Amino acid sequence: DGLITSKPNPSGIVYCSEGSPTGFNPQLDTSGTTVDASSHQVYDRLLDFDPLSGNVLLGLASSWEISEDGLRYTFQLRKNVEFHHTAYFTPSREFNAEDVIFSFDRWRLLDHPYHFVSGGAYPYVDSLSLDKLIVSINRINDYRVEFILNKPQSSFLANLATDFAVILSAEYGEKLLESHQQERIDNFPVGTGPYKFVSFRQDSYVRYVRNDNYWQPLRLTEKLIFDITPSSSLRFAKLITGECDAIGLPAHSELDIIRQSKGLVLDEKPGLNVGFWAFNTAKPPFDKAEVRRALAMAVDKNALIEAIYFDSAVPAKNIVPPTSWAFQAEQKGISYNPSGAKKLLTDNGIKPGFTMEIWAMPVERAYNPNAIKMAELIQGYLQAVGVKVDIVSFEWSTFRERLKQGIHDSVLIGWSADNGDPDNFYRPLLSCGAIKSGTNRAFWCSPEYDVLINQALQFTSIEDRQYFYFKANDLIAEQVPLLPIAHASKYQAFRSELKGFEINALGGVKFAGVVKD
Amino acid sequence: MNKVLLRYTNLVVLTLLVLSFFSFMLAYLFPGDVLANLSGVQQHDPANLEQLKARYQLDSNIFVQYWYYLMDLYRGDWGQSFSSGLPLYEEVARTLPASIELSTYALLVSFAVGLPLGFIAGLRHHRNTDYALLSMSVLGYSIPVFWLAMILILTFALQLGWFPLSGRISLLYEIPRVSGFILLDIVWSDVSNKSEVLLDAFRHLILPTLSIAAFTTTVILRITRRSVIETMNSDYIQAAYARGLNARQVLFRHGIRNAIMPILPLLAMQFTTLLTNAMIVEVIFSWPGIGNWLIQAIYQRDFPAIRVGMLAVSALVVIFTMTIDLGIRLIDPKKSKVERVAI
Amino acid sequence: MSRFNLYQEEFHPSPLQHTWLEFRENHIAVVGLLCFLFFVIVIVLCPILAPYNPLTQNIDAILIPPAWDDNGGIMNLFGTDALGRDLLSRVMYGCRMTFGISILLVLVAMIIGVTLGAIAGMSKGVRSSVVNHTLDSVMAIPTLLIAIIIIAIVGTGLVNSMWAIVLALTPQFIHHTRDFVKQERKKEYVMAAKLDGATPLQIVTRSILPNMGEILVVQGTLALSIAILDISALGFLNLGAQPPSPELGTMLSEGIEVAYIAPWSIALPGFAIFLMMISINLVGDGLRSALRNRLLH
Amino acid sequence: MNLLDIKNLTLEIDVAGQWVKALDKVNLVIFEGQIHALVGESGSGKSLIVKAIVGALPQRWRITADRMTWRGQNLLTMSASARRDLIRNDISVIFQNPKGSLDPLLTLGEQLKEIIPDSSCEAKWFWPSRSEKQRLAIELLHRVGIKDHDLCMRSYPHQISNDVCQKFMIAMALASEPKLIIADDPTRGMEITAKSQILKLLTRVNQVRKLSILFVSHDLLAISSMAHYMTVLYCGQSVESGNMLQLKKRALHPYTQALLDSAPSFRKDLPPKSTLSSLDGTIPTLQHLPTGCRLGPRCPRARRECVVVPAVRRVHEHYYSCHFPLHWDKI
Amino acid sequence: MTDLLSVENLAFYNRNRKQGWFKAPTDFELGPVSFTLKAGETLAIVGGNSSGKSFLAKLLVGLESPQSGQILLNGEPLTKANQRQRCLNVRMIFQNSNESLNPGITLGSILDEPLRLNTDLSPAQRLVKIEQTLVQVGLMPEHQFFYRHMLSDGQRQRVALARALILNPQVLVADEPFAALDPSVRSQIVNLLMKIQRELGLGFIFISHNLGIVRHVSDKIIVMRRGQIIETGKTEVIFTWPKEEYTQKLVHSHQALINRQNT
Ligand SMILES: Nc1ncnc2c1ncn2[C@@H]1O[C@H](COP(=O)(O)OP(=O)(O)OP(=O)(O)O)[C@@H](O)[C@H]1O
Ligand SMILES: Nc1ncnc2c1ncn2[C@@H]1O[C@H](COP(=O)(O)OP(=O)(O)OP(=O)(O)O)[C@@H](O)[C@H]1O
Ligand SMILES: [Mg+2]
Ligand SMILES: [Mg+2]
Repeated sequence: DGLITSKPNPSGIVYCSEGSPTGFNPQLDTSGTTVDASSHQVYDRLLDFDPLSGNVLLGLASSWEISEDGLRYTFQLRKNVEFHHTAYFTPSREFNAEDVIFSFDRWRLLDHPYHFVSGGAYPYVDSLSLDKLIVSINRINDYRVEFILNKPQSSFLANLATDFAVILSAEYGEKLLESHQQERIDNFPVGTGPYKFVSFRQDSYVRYVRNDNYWQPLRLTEKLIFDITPSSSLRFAKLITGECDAIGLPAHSELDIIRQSKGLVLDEKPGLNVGFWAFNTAKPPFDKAEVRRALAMAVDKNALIEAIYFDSAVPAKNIVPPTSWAFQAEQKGISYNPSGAKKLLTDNGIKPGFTMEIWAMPVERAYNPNAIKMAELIQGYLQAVGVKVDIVSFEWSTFRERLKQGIHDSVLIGWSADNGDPDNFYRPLLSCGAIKSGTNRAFWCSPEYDVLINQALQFTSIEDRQYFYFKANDLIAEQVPLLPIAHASKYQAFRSELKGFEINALGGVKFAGVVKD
Repeated sequence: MNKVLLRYTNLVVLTLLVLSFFSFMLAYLFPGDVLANLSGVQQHDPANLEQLKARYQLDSNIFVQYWYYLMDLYRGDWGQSFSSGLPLYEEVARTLPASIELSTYALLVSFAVGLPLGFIAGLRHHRNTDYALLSMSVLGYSIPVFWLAMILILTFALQLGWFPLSGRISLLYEIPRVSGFILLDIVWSDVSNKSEVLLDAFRHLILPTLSIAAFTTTVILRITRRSVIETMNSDYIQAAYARGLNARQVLFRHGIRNAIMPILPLLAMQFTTLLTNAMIVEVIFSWPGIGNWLIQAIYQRDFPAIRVGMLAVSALVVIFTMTIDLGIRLIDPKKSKVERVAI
Repeated sequence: MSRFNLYQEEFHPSPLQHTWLEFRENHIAVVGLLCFLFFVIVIVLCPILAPYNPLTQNIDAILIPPAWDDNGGIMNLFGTDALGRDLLSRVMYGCRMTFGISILLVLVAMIIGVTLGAIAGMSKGVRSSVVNHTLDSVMAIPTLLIAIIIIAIVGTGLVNSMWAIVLALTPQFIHHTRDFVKQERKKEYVMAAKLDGATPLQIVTRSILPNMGEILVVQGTLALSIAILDISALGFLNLGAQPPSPELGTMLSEGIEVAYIAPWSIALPGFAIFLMMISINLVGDGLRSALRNRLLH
Repeated sequence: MNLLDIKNLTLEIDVAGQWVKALDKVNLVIFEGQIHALVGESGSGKSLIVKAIVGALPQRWRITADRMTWRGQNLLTMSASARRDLIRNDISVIFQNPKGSLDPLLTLGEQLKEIIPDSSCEAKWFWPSRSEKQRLAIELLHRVGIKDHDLCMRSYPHQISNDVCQKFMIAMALASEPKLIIADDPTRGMEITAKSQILKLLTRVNQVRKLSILFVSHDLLAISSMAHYMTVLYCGQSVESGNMLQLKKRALHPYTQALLDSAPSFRKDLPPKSTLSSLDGTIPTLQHLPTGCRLGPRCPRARRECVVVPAVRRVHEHYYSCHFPLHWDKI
Repeated sequence: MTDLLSVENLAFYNRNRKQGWFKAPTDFELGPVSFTLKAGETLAIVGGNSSGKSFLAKLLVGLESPQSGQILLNGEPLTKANQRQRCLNVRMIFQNSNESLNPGITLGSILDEPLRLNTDLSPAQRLVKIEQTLVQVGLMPEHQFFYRHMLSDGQRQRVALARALILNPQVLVADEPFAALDPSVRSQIVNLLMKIQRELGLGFIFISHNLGIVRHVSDKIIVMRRGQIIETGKTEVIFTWPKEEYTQKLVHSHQALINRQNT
């Protein structure tokens, strides 16, 4: 009996995450797993989002001021904030303006000693062109910094609160520079966050311990473990057996069971994401809008949602979800019409027997819990209109690598927003600039569209901005560079022993303030 | 005696050479760049590339390359993994003991269960006990190991919640790695609540061990049963009875030794199957062993890892089987090689 | 002399017939054989027997439980999977893939193995030593590992995994043929054939091979069970047949995704493999003991 | 006094699923101090009789007998352990397949010493008893004509040649100083000099120690040179038994006669290369035994009555079972 | 009459030559051996265990090749070049007829093999020949459809004999052909052999431990010991006046057995 009932009960939380982080610096990688593993655990930002309302809160900044013209942002920094004391680094000073400047200059300035470290690509800021926006960052005193922008931008504060605007330790950077181990800054992170990094094993686990000097008066557990469990069914099973206290991305098929299970809690929030089927518009015959439209018409979105998302998602009309103010309720999506699709295809010279590839991402994401299965379904639909489909899938990092090369015909993938601003959808997904940063999977570059989304940022009132975004919506609907499929709700499942665990609609999980009874 | 030793050392060394050459050739056979497959460094920087090329002697003929490869292997410089960038030697040193540990326990369980049952079945030949054991063994022998593992998980982990279903130990415990064998490491470590940790590790072991052991146990049972039947029917056992020894004396003086001797090599060979099954089961139970690691390596096209993993596993198997073979050869006066069939 | 025949039985079974007579006595083995034949019928006739196309998805009928469940329907006897495909049809086609391909593979491996094994068995001295030791080291590598390596070289996929398994199975046949030929070569009937002026090739084909039939059958059943396990294991590990092809191992691994809400999606394909293995092992066991009995009597 | 008395021993064995009487009402009586020969063609069940006596038959075979006694004690109703004790003390067996009846994992020395009873060593303590046993063992080996005793004691069964092994088995049989030695074909395949040496040895122990011997063989020449009494077996039936000299002079059963005739050495007058007399046909297999007298189909004197099993008849100490015996008129 | 078979200084030695890689070296020496055999004559080889009798037989039929010396058949040396000659004319009956028949094929095929390989007969002719030979050795034509396991020991020995005779050889080498046989069946075979020898004029080399039979059937005797011929001579001579000590021992042992029973 003793063998069976005694569950291991050391103090700590095990979170089963869906994949390995690629590193511990969210500046370098937009993938959810990297963000989850670093942004809110190891680091803090100047500002934060309120997980419930989505409003901007104070973080390491204790106050901020915006100049009249909207070009100068001044932040007062918190005092007595300590960086982590870890086995590999012991800070000699507290957090100050140097660290803020170091963290932002790293991606902003090409001549910064850390700019090209770890690949030197900063997809998030690239896709938002933040580096162009900021003219300079000035240290006013140890605890005061100002940001000068070249044009006013309504989403700037929100951007500073995103998962990517983390504050690194400048002192740590200097120390590594001396010992020529720059890359360690991204793999052995030092931040001010609630948990200190201990160790990481690829595809296996990340270990953290409590930061006893954390500046916020939050309850922390002694140990935090990310148990990397790529298979959703296994995550679910581990949640049941109690091996995980919380899991990321519960499989949609299992949501009902979790809801019904005693001892398990399912949290749900409408997600700020979109799953889509992007066509490689740089590759004939997908360069023809008509062909893309025809293919889009051949697929029954609702059926996909039922089979893949188990009805826990809303069909997407456009790339922004209904919760966003840029959502255009009256817009007409592309409806399921196989015969029309067939006709359109023949009209555009696509003969029956035409073979195309669908690349299906091998991992589960909130916006698409099972891309391969979805690809199989689409395969079935396209077969009905005489198009043969080869499903292609590689291991995730290879997949993304090859995707960047633009050799695919079409791909099933998606996007999760990091802040509530609609620009966070429009720009990274379809702007010309995003082709380079690798988030524009359709390789679609329309000057007309770029003008629209740039203009939208010049204004601060929602009505003004809506005007441009609606026009952009129309353009997307007409050109069909991608077929938006669904906006999935965001779910988080955990055991009821876990207290204070809240779902974060914007970005990654957060374990500060979470404890286990 | 010395001659046998020498011969076996020769054999092992030769076999290992063949295996290492094979693993070296894999670098050429795998898709992609030979240099990258050898070193694990996916470099595009020409300067580094030249340096690497010189290090692996890629410009010389293949035997020189192989020689350098051998030297590297010997030094423990096995290249690095594509996916994690860690030195492969370390990865293997981490994962291999986990697999060995799991397989060893499974093997021990199989022996502890299979041998006695085999003896019972063999001695009760043509009786109901024998038939019952035999039909049970057909079931155990036919059940695909991955399915069995899944059934065990569904019942014992998910329905009953008795055992955890993944890993070697709860991640909340941090056991420093000394030997790589978790139970030993726990004993050696200075964690405060040792018994609790040991219990946890033990609970993690049960399901994977059982899944692997099921097959091997039945095989051992069958082999033993066969051998016992044959031994007990042999003339010298009959002769021993005729000389007036009683059943116990016959069994213990002549029966057991003679029944076990010919099957020892067969039993040793079970290690190979066991390892195969362990590789599959590791994936299911997320056991951080070499099988799991190798299969992940395939998913990730981590060719250096596959190359080294294959070498490590086969070298392990070769050394293990050869050592057992040698041991048997040394204690078996007949010194005859036993057929590899018979179940 | 003529009286002698009076006391002989009329029917003189050949060695093979004799084995069959012995086999027939073993009822469990006969049940196994019937089961085996059932599978053979299924794999041959599955285009006729299967109620649906195994690849046709039906979005309206996702994860329907099997007929014996309260929520099940008669339309899908074994229920459906996560894409609404009929599981009965999929299992039938799965047997065809797993079992049918295994049989094919074993035959190919057998032909290659017996040829090479006979050559190895007839050669002497250093050459045979070399073959011997190489084989020993190859046999030391688990078949699955060999298959994995080959798949790593040529890539995943059913055809590749088939090659891999053939290559992995062949050494067993080489080994056994070699041992058998070696062992028979010492026997006097081979010497007698030599004295008749037979060449080594003639000795192998005319004298030794006729005696190998049963060994091959027994080895074949062993290899068959290994092949089935390997194919399904590779499918299960996503290294062999790729979805959506209805291969039992692949189906199992697909089923894991919904194992908790649709346990039948792993239970049924797994059970099919299990049954297949049992039937093969029963037949193999039966054959082995029939052989043993034949030699005794 | 008769040591061993077997009457109507029947053994049914299971051949390919059918029960066959491998031994059919066999009678055998061995007197003290007698050399009793058991002759019969290959497969006639000689070894089965030997095994039945020492109880080394598979348990599922059915064995029945009207009488099977050892010095008046009933062997069949005796408890297994009592029977084993008896056999250990009083009977030694030399099995037909000498190599097979030695444990392959023990050296010959160990096995020989295991057999030598403690009672035959004088010393009481362990060590002296050991060296004593060693001495006894060596002595035994010399007696059976094994000269290199050290090598032999150190060897494992598979390392020695067949004839040495046969001699060794005889040494083992002598070791326990039994009342009866059962020797199942001890000289098969031996060269003639070694054979005569063994025969001499056996005759000597018979004479010196009054040891009884059941000598099983096909070799009529060897048998007739030493045996006092002979039982002839054909296909599991004892066809004739009687005093050696008498049998040779006047065999009653046609099969015995045929056996005797077939050996050229018995017939001084036989011109070289002349035709030897022989019976037609061959021995039936166990599955196809003829009913009645099993020699029937081959017997030159067979008639219709032979399909009934002939009863055992007795003329003085001479038993035979034949409907139409030879020399009938003379009796 | 010329010698049918003459053996000149045939020798084989195997001294410390390693066999394979790891096998222990063996030390064995045979010969030099010389003797002759005339048509219709029977030559018996006797000797102790492991004296090399079987080995000599193997040398004669070509299963082993000698280091030196030669074998002449009708005055012509038998070499590798005229292997077929040897197959046709020098045939062997093995010690163990059970082992020397292939269990997997019918007797017909066993008998067919030498014909197919060494003659140019058509299948029909071969069939006729097989049936003839079967009858000749006292079996029935139907036996060609039998398998080995259906026959009794005596019948198997007959098949082995048929196999040896089917090519009408000139020399027949028999290695203990009767060891496994029952006395009553043994005389049948001995009679058969002698009959065939009379009819066909075969040269017959006969190896046995059974001096009784040796004395009965042979014309000449070779006594072997440790690989050497120590004495040869006419059967009666050897049995009456054995010269060498070993031969004397053999003959005396035999004689003693015979004498003992007469006392
Ligand atoms: N274990 C067994 N199983 C089945 N049949 C057996 C077994 N042992 C003996 N027999 C059969 O019993 C019969 C008598 O055999 P046994 O060994 O007594 O013959 P034998 O007279 O000793 O012959 P040999 O002179 O060749 O030793 C034979 O036909 C044999 O086939
Ligand atoms: N190729 C070989 N090389 C070396 N030694 C051999 C070879 N073949 C046989 N011998 C040895 O030759 C010896 C004679 O064996 P052989 O079988 O000829 O004796 P035998 O006279 O027939 O004895 P038996 O009467 O017991 O049949 C044996 O000791 C055997 O080990
Ligand atoms: Mg016998
Ligand atoms: Mg011989």
